[in-house]
Amino acid sequence: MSSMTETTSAANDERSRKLTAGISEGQLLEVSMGPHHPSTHGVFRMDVVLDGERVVKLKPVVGYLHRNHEKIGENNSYLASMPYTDRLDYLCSLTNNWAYALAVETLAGIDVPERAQYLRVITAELTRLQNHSSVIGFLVQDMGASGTPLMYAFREREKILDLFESLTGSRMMCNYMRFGGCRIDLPAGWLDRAKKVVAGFPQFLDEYENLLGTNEILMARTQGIGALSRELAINAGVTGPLLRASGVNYDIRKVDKYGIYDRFDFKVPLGDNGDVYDRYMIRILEMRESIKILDQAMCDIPPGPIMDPKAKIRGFRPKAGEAYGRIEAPKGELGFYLISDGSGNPYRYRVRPPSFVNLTVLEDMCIGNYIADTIAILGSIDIVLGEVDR
Amino acid sequence: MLGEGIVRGLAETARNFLGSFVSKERLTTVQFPEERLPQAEAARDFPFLVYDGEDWQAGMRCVACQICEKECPPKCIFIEKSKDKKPDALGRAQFYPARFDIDVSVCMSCQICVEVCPFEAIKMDTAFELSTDDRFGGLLWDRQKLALSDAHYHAIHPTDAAHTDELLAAEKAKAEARTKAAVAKASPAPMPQPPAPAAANEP
Amino acid sequence: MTETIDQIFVILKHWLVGHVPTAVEPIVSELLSVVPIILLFPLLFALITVMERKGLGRIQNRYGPNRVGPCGILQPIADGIKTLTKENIVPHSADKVVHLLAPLLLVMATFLGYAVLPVGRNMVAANMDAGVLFFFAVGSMTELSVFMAGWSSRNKYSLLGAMRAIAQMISYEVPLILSSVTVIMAAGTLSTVSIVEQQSGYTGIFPHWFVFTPWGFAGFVLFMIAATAESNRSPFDLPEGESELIAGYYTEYSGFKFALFFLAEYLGMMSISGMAITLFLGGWAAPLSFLTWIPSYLWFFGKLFFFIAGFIWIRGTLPRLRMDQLMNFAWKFMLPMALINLVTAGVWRFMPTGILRWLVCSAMVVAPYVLLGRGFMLGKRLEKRTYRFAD
Amino acid sequence: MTLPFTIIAALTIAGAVAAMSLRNLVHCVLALTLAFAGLAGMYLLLGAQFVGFAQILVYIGAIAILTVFAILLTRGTEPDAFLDLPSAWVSNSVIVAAVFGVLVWAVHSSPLSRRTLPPPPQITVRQIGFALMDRFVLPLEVIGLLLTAALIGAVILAMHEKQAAK
Amino acid sequence: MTIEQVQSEIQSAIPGAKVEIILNPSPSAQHSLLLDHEHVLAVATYLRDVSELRLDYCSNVTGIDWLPREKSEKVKVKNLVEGVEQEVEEVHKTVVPGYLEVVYHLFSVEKKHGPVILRLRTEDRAAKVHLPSLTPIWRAAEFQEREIFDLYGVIFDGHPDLRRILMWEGFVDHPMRRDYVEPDDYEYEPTPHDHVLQRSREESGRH
Repeated sequence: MSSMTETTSAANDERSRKLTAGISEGQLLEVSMGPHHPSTHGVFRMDVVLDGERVVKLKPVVGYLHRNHEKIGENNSYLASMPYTDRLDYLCSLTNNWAYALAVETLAGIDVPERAQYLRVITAELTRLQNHSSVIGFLVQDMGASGTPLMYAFREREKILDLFESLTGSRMMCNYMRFGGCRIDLPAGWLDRAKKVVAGFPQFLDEYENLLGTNEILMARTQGIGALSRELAINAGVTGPLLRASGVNYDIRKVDKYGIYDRFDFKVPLGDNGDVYDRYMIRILEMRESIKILDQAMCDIPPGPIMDPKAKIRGFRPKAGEAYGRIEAPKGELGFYLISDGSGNPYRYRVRPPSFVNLTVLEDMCIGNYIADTIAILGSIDIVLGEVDR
Repeated sequence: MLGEGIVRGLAETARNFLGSFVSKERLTTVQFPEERLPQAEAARDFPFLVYDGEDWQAGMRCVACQICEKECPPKCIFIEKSKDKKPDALGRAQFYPARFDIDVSVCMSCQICVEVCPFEAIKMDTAFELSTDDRFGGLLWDRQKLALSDAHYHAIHPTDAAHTDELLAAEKAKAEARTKAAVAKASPAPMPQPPAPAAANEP
Repeated sequence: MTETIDQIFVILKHWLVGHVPTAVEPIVSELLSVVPIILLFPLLFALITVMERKGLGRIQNRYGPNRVGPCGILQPIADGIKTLTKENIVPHSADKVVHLLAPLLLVMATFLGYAVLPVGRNMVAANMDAGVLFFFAVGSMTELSVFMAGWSSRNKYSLLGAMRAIAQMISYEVPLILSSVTVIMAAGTLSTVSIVEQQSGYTGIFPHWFVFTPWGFAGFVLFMIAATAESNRSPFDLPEGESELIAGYYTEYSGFKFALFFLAEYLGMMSISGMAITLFLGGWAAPLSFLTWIPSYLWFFGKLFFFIAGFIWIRGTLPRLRMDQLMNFAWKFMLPMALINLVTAGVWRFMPTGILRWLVCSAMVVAPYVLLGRGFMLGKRLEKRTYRFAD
Repeated sequence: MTLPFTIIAALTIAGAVAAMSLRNLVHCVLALTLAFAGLAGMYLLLGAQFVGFAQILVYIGAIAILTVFAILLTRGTEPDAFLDLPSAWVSNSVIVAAVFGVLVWAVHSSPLSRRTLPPPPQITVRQIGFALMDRFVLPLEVIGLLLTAALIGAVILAMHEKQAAK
Repeated sequence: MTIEQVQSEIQSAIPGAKVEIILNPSPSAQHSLLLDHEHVLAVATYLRDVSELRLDYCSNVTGIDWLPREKSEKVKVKNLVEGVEQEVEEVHKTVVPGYLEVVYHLFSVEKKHGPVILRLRTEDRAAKVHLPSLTPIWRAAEFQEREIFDLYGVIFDGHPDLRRILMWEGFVDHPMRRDYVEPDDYEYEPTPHDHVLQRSREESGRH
């Protein structure tokens, strides 16, 4: 297994040593980027050692936003953890809801009615749209584009958040899904509005590609930067657009076919280089696929109940046992691992956060690159500190 | 050719620059204090206690069952049960909250209290401009501040409120039927237990 | 009549100078040239900040500042009050004297450059024989103050920012000066006033601006790229690239000193635009012969306005380059192009006028541009990619 | 001695003295820059615009920055302990004073100092240009060649270092 | 492949490896394999590289704290009661010692199946909390094992960089343990706010 030697973190130390060979200690510059740094996407710190502007060592430091989410989950009832999941990755509360609901449904063996499944798909794909659009906005913003791409992304995101608000009552902390279905049905006229928003989305993507798709500066800044090999990506548990940009065909929507994803016709875009540019483009292409799913789902959605009648809201006590439920969240594999001891609170409530695990390879991608690339690479990983630190 | 992408980008920003003067689609800003978007019907901010009729103390639906206190995820509700009982909307004697405080600075607007309430007594308000200069006291709301009329509920969530009314009416009819049956049997009427409607299924 | 309006400020100055005793006459005369510059350009700076914020806002589909005064026009006053009343924080370990001197020196150096800019016919503070040289000489003084700011703050970000700024300014000074040398060659003088006068003639209705020649156009583009880098504007704003270095060399500055840096940045941007106008766009000369009735200073400031708008537009569109790419661009693209352009200007000068001269000189500029540009892209293998799709 | 001359001369000398006596190397460079600026002021005072501006461009814009880079890239800016011994200091000042005295005496006794100066010629940039391209074209080219050689040498040195780093 | 097949495959490939199936009674039916410490690295390498499973992707690493719990058994004992031998039911209380458990959820990217769940248990909760680290096999475990070390106090032998990750260096306890007691002082961090300061002092005086 020769390739596997390169996937260990010892390889990083080896590379650091090589880069710093012949350089005295005093010539290296240690910079602590963060926790209050404009482009660390929250309170995140990178202890960087620089040789000139070249990164020779980088250690991510997290935990500034740690609130022991898992402990809170253990001390609360199953239902009461649902609003807390909104606060994990606060950009995509609906997919968090779904992952948690899926884990509890697996644990307790609850079915979800057809209409609720469609509602979940629609809201989750809308979440993916708004997450990806803001992420590429943030990424280009980090590369110094004065906010213009970000503002365009936010303009579109706002339309989707308005949809969320009129459906769930809140723009970001949606708290929408329940074990065995969804909380409330679509209000009148919602579907038409959503169709209009989705129909306008490709235009935004075209605009985005005009603005930056062939921009020489963007290409120079992103192509060949932070390349992540296939083997390392798999071994390090990297998921989501990062993994697919490295050319690995692994989309949980296709693999697990959770919910009703096997009913939709969509494709999984794959990159070949695994660099920042590929991650950027994969997100754009994924948005186009999400639009396809949304078109189909909003066309096919059947009438019917939105909650499983057997599902209990008060006094929900699943049988003792355990379950791991995972979905393809916009940032990667979001999993919830629950252990029930038969009481009203989970004995163990574990979140498998995609951005936290994806951060593992940050050093691998950054060593040898310039400090400005670090920012671009971090932006392309797409972390949300609410989820990293929990 | 070098510079092509840059020129395309410049053309796009120019289009947006001009577009922001002519198209409302592009310039989506709402200038908040002067312009206000209508609030969505599903909007939720902080809970309030519904009361029927005019007097908030007499008409309060809450029976201090403390389910919401237990289920509240951030534990921001404090309830003290009353010593005595007062008649509720159906005329049955019920406890009432002697104290019902919500720490709004802790509340996370999750609506779980509304979902678990079997008496349709707590609902979500839509008022959001609640700033206060008192950091500790000003955000701890007592039952008087929390009590809002059923009419207010109808005004902010008409569909929801209509549905709630149906549920309550059905319950009332059931209760009346049971009382009648009990009277007909002329046996001592059992203490009517409020049946728990599936609150989660409300549309 | 148009002549009077055109020269009104000159006449006014002479009239005022005529009323003071002879002993103080030279001092008063100089004061009357300097004070308007010191008053006018900071005022323009205030206007430009609000214009920039509103322009960027519109580019980004939002309003921009619109709360202070009608349409937010008084925003700079609010900003000014805010910065002036802010606490002046000096880091504990900073070199206090140098820390204080740096912004002062920077503003002084940028102001000096205005001395040789002819803002209108007969309107120049100092008509020097070596005006262009003077402009670049004082421009190079800013590097030192940037270093002082970055070094004295004793902050790693500041130092990195200062190092970047100096490396960038030195590298881009070379193409900047080389591209303006073409104009000096063509005009045969270093005096800004004579350079403008040489461009103020017309053929038919079209002006004799240097930008309307192949070498002039190429030189103008090169000059503007280098000028953008010199004034640390996007996409060359690495020294203060806030996503990497917080605010670069002025990270540790606050209050009034911070405002001075801000002022210097905009003053530098305006003065270098003014120099570009002087060298390539005929200074205060009207763009078409029948428009000469409009006063010359209005033309100058109108052109300046367009330059500023261009800077804002570019800032609203482009992401930032990386340090090594910036350097590569300066030394591997800008410098060869500037040298080729220099040769082209010489060829233009010695060829007989006619269509052939146009063709030869255009080819001499366009061909290396295409070749160098392609080499630049291929060397980095930059391309638009296609992607696979899996089911 | 006019007032501007006095001010500029005082500044120049102060800068030069500070450049020698300050402890922090970066401060020394900044003081040295002041001396350079004073020198440029002198040139301007003498009506030699071109030389004055060239002095600013080259010495302040380039040499000072180069020195600063050299200091920052090679060593710390704070020196170690001050190692000078008082005896050396005393003997050094005696030598310096003696040299200065001899120079003053030589200048003062020379007939040149008693000659009346002709009015300074008004030299324009154009004349300097013609002179450079005409009479001094060979020295100019030689200097150009020398600088090119130095440039290439520097590039080769840097490339060598880069390869060694790899 | 069922869990039993996986078990037998491991046992045949790695002689001496103890593999115990932990059944999961819930509807999810995600059963797991309990491994012994000595052979876990070999088993993991086998699962990743050699077997039919090709579990190249370790998704989730979870720490669990199982407190010592009382197990009551009703045992029929013969006793002499008032001189007569009688069969009496007695409740025997045995304390099952607590332990820390680490659960690995493995999937296969290549074959697109999973999860196969591995469990490792420490001997107790206090001193013998060492477990072999699986980070050399799956890099994905690096941060998650650090997190478990941080929050549960499991010491992973062979982990390249075992430091606290979410809590700060110098923090003493392991907050995700079930018997963790909050220090209850962080709510009143010192601020210029006099009132808060006062309360903070009172609080710290009490503890």
